[in-house]
Amino acid sequence: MMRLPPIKGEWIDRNTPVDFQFEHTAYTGLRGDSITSALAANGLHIFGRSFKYHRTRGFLSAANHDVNAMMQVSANGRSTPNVRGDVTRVASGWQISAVNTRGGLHKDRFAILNRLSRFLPVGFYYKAFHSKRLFPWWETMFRTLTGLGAVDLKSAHRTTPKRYDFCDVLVIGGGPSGVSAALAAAEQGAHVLLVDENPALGGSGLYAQAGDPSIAAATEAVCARVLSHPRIRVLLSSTAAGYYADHWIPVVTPEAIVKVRARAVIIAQGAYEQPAVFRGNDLPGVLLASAAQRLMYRYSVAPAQRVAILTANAEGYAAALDAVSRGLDVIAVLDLRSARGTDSQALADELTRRGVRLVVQVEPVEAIVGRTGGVAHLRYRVGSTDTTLDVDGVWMSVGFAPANALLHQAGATMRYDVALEQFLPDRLPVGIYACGKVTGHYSLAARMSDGERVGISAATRLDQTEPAPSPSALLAIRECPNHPYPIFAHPEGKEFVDFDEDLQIRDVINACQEGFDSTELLKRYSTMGMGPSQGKHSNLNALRILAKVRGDSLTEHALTTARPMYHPVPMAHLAGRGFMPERQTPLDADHAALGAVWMPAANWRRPEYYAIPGVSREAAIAAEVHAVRHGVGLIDVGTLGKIEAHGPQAGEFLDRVYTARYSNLKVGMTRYGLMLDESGVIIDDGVIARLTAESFYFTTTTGNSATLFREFGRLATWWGLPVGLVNLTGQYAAFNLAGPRSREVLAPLTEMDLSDAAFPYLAVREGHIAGIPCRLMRVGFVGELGYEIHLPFDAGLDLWRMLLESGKAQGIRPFGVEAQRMLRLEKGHVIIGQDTDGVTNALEIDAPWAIKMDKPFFIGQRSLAILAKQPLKQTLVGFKLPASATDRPRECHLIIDGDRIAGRVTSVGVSPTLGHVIGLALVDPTVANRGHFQVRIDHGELIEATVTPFPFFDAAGARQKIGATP
Amino acid sequence: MPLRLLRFGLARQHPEPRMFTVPSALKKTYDAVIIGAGGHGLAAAYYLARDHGITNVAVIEKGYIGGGNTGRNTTIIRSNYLTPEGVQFYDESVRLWQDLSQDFDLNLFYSTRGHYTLAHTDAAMRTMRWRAEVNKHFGIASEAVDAKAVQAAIPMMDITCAGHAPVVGALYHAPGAIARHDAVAWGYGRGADRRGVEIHQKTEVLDIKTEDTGSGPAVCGVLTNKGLISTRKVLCAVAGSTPRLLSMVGLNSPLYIHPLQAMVSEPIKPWLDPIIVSGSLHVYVSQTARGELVMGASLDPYELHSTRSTLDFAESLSMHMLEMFPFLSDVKIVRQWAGMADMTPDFAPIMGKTPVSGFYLDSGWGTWGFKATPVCGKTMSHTLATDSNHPLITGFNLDRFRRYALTGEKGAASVGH
Amino acid sequence: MKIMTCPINGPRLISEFAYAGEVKEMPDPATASDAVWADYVFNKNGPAGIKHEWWCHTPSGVWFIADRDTTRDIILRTYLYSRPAAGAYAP
Amino acid sequence: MTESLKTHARRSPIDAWITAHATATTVREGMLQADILAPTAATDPTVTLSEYSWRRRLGLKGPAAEQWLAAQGYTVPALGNHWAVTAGVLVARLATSEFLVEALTPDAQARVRASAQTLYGVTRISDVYPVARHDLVLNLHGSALETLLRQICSVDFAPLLASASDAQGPLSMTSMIGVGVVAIATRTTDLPVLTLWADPSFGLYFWTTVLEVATELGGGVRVHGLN
Repeated sequence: MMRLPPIKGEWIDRNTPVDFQFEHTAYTGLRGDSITSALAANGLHIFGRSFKYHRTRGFLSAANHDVNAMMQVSANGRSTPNVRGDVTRVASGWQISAVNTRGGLHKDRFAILNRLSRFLPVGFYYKAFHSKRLFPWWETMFRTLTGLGAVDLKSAHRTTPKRYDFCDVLVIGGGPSGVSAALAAAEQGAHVLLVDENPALGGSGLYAQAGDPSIAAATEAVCARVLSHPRIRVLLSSTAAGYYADHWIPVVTPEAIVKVRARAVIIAQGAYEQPAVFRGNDLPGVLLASAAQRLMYRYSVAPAQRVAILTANAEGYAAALDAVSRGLDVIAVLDLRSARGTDSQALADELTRRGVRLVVQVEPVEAIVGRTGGVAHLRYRVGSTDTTLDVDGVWMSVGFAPANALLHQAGATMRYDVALEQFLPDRLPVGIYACGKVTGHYSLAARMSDGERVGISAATRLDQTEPAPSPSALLAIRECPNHPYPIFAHPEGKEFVDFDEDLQIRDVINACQEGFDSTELLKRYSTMGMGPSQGKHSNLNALRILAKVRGDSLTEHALTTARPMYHPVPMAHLAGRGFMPERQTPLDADHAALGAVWMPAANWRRPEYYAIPGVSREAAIAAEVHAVRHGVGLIDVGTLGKIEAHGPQAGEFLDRVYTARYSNLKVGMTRYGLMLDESGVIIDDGVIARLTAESFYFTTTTGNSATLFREFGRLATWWGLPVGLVNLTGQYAAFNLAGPRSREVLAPLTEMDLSDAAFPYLAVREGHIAGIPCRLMRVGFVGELGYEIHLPFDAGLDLWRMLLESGKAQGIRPFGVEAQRMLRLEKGHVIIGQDTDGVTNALEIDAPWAIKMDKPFFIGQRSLAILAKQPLKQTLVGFKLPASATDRPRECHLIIDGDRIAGRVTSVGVSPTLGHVIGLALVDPTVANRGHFQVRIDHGELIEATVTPFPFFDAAGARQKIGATP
Repeated sequence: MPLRLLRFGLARQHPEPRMFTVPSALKKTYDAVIIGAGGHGLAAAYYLARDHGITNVAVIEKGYIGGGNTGRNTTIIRSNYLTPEGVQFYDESVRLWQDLSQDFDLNLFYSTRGHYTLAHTDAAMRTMRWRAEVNKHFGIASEAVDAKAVQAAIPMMDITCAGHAPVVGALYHAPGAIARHDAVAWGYGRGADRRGVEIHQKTEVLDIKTEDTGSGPAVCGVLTNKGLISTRKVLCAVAGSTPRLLSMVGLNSPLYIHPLQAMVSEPIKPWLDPIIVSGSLHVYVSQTARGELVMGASLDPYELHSTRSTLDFAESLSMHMLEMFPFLSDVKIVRQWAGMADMTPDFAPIMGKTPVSGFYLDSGWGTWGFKATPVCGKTMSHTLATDSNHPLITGFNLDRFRRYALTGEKGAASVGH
Repeated sequence: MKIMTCPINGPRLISEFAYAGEVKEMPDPATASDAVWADYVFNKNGPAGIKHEWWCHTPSGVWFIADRDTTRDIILRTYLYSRPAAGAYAP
Repeated sequence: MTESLKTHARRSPIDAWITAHATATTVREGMLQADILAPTAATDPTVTLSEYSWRRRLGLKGPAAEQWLAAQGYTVPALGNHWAVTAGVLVARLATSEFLVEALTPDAQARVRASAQTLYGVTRISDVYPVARHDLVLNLHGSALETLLRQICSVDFAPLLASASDAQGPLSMTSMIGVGVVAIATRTTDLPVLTLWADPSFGLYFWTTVLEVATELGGGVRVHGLN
C-alpha cells in the first residue's frame, strides 16, 4: 500500500472509503482522491495509453494536464469521455477505463504501434496512404485508430445554469501570490472574486515545503484571512477558460459557467513545471517533482519508494526534502548544473546531513523500464562515466513555463528574460495585472510581496484609462529556477517533447529540416501543442530545440498564439440553458385545439392548415380554399409586422420608403406597398392605410417586421423627418375574414356600415366590433370580399371566437397559410421571398402600377432607372398545365431552353377552383414571349407549360370589389 | 504499413529535404509578384510555373505560409452552388481536388464524406430544391431529400432540434469533402518552390507602385519592408487585407471584412461521417481524421479587422450543436479561433483583371474560399499569364457592380413568409 | 463580450445593439452619374481603421453613431446623429 | 347589437397558462386572473413571480405627449429613463420622449382607464401618438431575486435594486432571455421588487421560462402579488 501517514492539510477523508472499478477491477480509494491518486494508493502506476504510439503512461503533473491519464467514466447511466483522471475526484460506483485502448489498458492491441514508431516519423501520414484507390481503405483504418474517449449516443442533453457575475477585481489563481493580491485588493475596499482550479486555496505554498511545515503555515495564514474576508468571494475547483474583450472572463465551475465582468483582472496562475527531455522520460514513474509533491501532501500518496530526482534548481532539492520528510527513500539528487545556486546549496547541506547522495554535472542518458512496466533504472552520465541507479521513481525538476495564456489573450506583450530563462510580461493592457511566478517571482516571500503590490495597484487604479506600469524589475535573482536546455538526445530516441502527441526530439528536428522551422509552422506540421493540454508541457522545450536548430535564441521567437479555451470546456457548460425566444399570437392555443399543423414563421409559428381526422393534407387544404371561395374563412395574420407612422411628414416618409405614392392617399383608403433596397432589389411588401391626415397604419411581412421597424427609425433619423413610429406588431392581433359571406358574419357583431358605398374595396375603417375597438381593411389578397381586422392583443381571442361562432350558419372555416397561398396564387399575387429571391429587382415582377418613378425619391429608385436601360434578365409570368396533365412541376423546378437554364417555377399548385395546375415562374423574357416553355420535373422529364396572364381567376377582381354571390 | 514508410525507419538521416527553400534576398525584378502565401496565392504560383512556364515569381507573405484563412477555415469542399457560374467554377475545383494528393505526392487527407445542408422551413426547402436542380443540370450529384432520409443518414441526430427547428429536409451533396487544410498550402508551396518560385515569408507589402501609361494606370512595382521590387504583374490574394491593397492602387470595391469564427473539440472516437450544415441554427460540423469535431457558425455581426475570439460565439454554437446532438453535452471544446472573411454584396468572389493594368484580384471569398483553392490557382495563373480573364471567372469581375450585373448567388438568401 | 455605451441607455453588452454599417451620405440622385450612384450603392470603405457607424440599442430603439477602430476592436466614442451641415445632399 | 356582446374580457398574455394552471380564477379590471393555483413545491418561495398585466395602462409619444399627460394631471419625471409614482399612478419616461403610464393601486384604475379611452379613442389628439400597451407585466421579489436575474439578464441590477424606492427612480430598458423589457425597482416591503414590462406576444415564453428558472431556485408564483 502506498498511502502515507496522515498529514495536516491533506485533501482526503480517511474515514470515507470510495469503491470503484478501473478496467473492470474493483478498487477502494478515499473521498477526496483523484482517480489516479486512488489508483496509485492501490499500487498502480499505469493509467493510460498515449495518443499515437499507445505507450503506457502514468503521472506527469497531477495538475489537470495528465492527458495520458484520460478516462472514460460510466456513472448513473451516463458514460463520459475524456475525464481528466489526475484531478477528477473519484466517486463510489464509478466504472472507469482508460480511453484510447483496443482490448483494455494492459492488452492494448494497438501497442504494436510503439514498435513501429521509427516508421511513423513526424507527419508520416502526409507521406503515404494517398493513392486515390487505397486512401479510403487507409482512412477507415485511421478512423478506427483515432480519437480518445467515446461519446454515448444515447446520453441526454444536460442543461447548466449559466450565470453572470460582477466584481471590482478578479484574481485568477489562489497560490501564494494570488491570495496575497486578493487580500491586498480587498483591504483597499475592492470587491474581489478569487478563482482557483483546485478544491482548496494555497497552491504550491502548501505542497512545496522543503520538508519545512512553516512554509505551509505562512500560506495557510493568508488563505484563512482571504476565506473570512467580507469583500472576497472565492470560487474553487473553477478555471478561467479565457480572456475576452473588456475584462469578460468565463469561469468554469463544476456546475456551470459564471461569466464575470471585472473592472480589473489579476493573473496569478503560476507556472507549469516542465519535463526534462531524455530517453524514457515518459515511463510510468517518471514525473514532475511538483506532481510528486502534490501527491504526497494532497492525497498522502507516495508515487514511489526509491526516488532519483533530476534537477536544475532549488525546487528539486526542496522536493527531495519533502520526499525524505514523507519517509521516501531518495536514492540520489542529480543536478544538471556544474554548480548549485545559493538556495540549492542550503537545501543540499540539509540533504547531506540526512545522508542523501548528491551529484552535479549530470547528463541523463535514459530511464529504463522494469518488469512492472514502470521505470526501474535511471542511467546517467557524469563526464564519461555512466552510472545506473535502481529506482522506482524519477522526479524531474528542471524548470517552469509561466501560465501566461490569459495574458496573451488580453493582449499583453511578452519578452524572453535571458537571466531568468523565462517569458515575462512586457507591456500589460489597461486593467490587466500579473504577479507571482508569471512575473518571475519564485520564492514564497517574493510571490507574496509581489501579489500584495499588484493587489493594491489594481484596487487603487480601477477604471483608469492608462495601463499599469510594467511589472517591477525583478530583484536580483539569487538562483535561476529554469534550465536553459534540459534536453538530451539519445541515438535510439524516445525522448518525448510532447506527451499528448508522442513527439520526440527528432520529430522537431526533422520538421525543421523539412522547412517548418518557425513556431507556427512547426506547430501545424508536427501537431506540437495541438493536443488536449495545448502544449502546456511541450511548447517551451520545442521552442528551445527550434532555436538550437536555427542557431538563434528564444529572444527571437514568440510562443504561438494561446487561444481560448485555456482549459477544455464541456459544450453543456458553454450552451447553458439555451434560451430560444418564441412569439405567439393570442390565438395560439385555439389553433392547436382546432387541429393546426404548425409551420415556423420567423420566431412565431403559424397554422399551415387545420388537420381533419381521416382526411389528407391536400383535401383539408382544398376544403379550406373552397370555404373561402364559396362561403367564408378566417385566418390569423397576427404575425405580420404592424406599424403606425404619425406626423405631418408621415406621408412623405412612406413615399421615400415604398415605391408607390402615399402623400396623396385619401384618408380612409389603403394602398399596396413595395419596398426595395438601394440596389433596386425587392425586400418587402405590405398594405399602407391612411387613418387620418397625419396617421398611417401599415403592415410588413412576418420575417422582416423587427428589422424593418428598426430601419425605419434609422431612416427617419438620417433624413431628419420627425415621424412618430409605433410598433404594434406584438401589441395587436389581426385576422382576415374572407369569402363571399364574410359580410353576413361580421354584420351582426357591429354597428359599422359595411355597405360597399360606405366601406368600399381597399377602404380602411375604425369602429367597434362586439364593443372592441378595431381597424378593418377591405383587402383582396385572397380575392374575395374580405375584412382584415386589426385589434388589441388582449381582445383578439374573444373576437376570433365570436366570429367563428357568428359564422357557423355560413359554414365558416379557419384556414391556414397553405390555403392562403393557393388562394392568392389563383389571384396571381406575389409572395416576396417565394416569387422573388435575394436578387429579384422591382422591374422583374411586372408590377409597373406599384412603382412611381416620377416621385422625387424612393429607396431603389435611382438604381431602377439604371436597370431600366438594360434588357430584363428575367420576368415573372403565369403558366398553366392542361387539366389532363398528371405530372406536375414543383416549386424551384427549372425552366429549360435547349441546354440552358431559362428560369424557375416560383409558385405552383393544382387550383381547386380552376381544376388544373397554375403557377408563377421567373423566366427569361425571350423564352416567355414564345407563349410556352418546358419545365424539368422530378426524374428529369420535361413537360410543356403554357404562359398565361394572371390573375388566373376573376381577373377583373369583381369578387373582392363588390363580392360574389356565394 | 505502406512500403514508402520503410525508408524512414531504415535511413540514418531523415530522408526528406526542405519543402520550401529559404530564398536569400529579394531580387530587383520579377515577372510576377503574388501577394499572399496562402493556398490561393501559392496555387497561382504553382500553376504559373507548371502550366505557363513563368517561374521568375516572388510570393510575398507578411506572416508565414498558410497562416491566414487557409489555416483557419473548417476545410469543407463542395460545389452545390446556386448559379451556373458558381456551380461550374466549384465543380472544376472539386475535380482538381480529387487528384491533388497524387499530383503533390503529399497526402492531403482529401476525404469525401457527403454533405447535408439542413432545411428547417419550407422556404429553405424550396431553396434546397432550387440548388439541387441547378446542380443536377450541370451533372453534379445533389439531391433534395426529405426529413426521413436525413434521419436515416444521421440516426443519432435529434431531427426536431430540441423542438426549436424541426428538420423538414436537406440538400444532400455526395461529393462534399474535407481535407487537411495546411497541407494544401504546403503542397502548392513545395511544387512552386521546386519549379523556381521564391516564397518570401515575414515580408510585408508597404505600397504598390503604379504609373500612368496613357491608357490608364499600370502596375510597375511593389514596395516591401525588405526593399522595392519592380514588376508588371501583381496578384492580390490576401483575403482580409484586400481593401488595404486596393487602396494602394487607388481602387474601391464592395469588399467588407467580418470575422468568421470556428472551434474544435477534444478528440473523440469517430461517430459522425458526413458534413452537416444548418443555416437556421448557424452550425456546420464535421469530424476530422484525428477525431476532433470542427465546428463553425455564421459571420460575426459587425465589421472587424481582427482575429480575436468571442465567448458568445462558442456559447451559441455549443447551444445549437446540442440541439442537434444532445449527447455531446460532456464533450469539451479545446480551442477556438477566427479568420477575416472578405465579403461581397452578391456572395460571389471578385476575381480577375482590374482597371489597373497588371493588377489582378483574387478576393471576395466570404466564408474563407478554401474549397476554391485549386481552381483559383488555375484560373488566376491563366489570367496573369495571358492578361485575359479565364472563362470560368468572367462572371466574377470587379466591374460587375458598376454594371449592375451581379451574380445570382445571393438568391439563396431569400426568406419566406 | 464587448461593452458599447448607448448615449441614452448607458453601457451594455454589444449583443443588445444592432449594427447598420458606416454612415454614408448619399449623392444627389438627380445629378449623380450612374457610375457615381453605383459606387454609392455597392462600394465600401473597406480598409481597416476608424469607422463612423450606425448602431441601434434594440430594447429602446435608440439610434446613434459609434466611432470604432476596426483594427483594435475598440469603441472610441458614441453620440447621437446630427445632420451634416449645408453642402451635403439631404434626401 | 346585444349588450352581452358589448362587454368583453381583456385577456392576459398568459391567459393560456392561467386557464391551464389555475384551480380558481377571478376577474380584475376585466382580465381573467389566477385566484388559486395547484399548490407549488415551494411553500416559502425564495423568489416569486406575480402577474400584473391586468392593471390599466397607457403608452404614448409625440411632440405633445408630455403636455397631454400634464394636462391629464399626471406628474411626469423630468429625467429620461426615470419613473415616478403619484397618487397610485406610475409614469415612466422611456428613453427620452416616450411614456408609459400604469395604475398601481385599485383606486387609480378608473382614472387611468378613462385617460386610456381618450387616448386610444377614434378621434386623435394632435401631436400625441398613442402606443398600445397590452404588455405582460410581472413582479419579481424575494431573497433569490438577484440570483435569478443573474441567470436571465446580463445587466448588473445591484445598483438599481439598491436604489429601489416607492416614489421614483431610474428605469432600465434591456434584453432578458432574448426579450426586450422595461425594468424598474420599487420597494414596498423590506426587499426590493423588480417590475418588468414585456411584449405580449413573448408573454407565454417569458413567463414560463422565468418561472422555470425561479422554480429551480426554490421559487414559484404568488397569485395575489404583494398587495
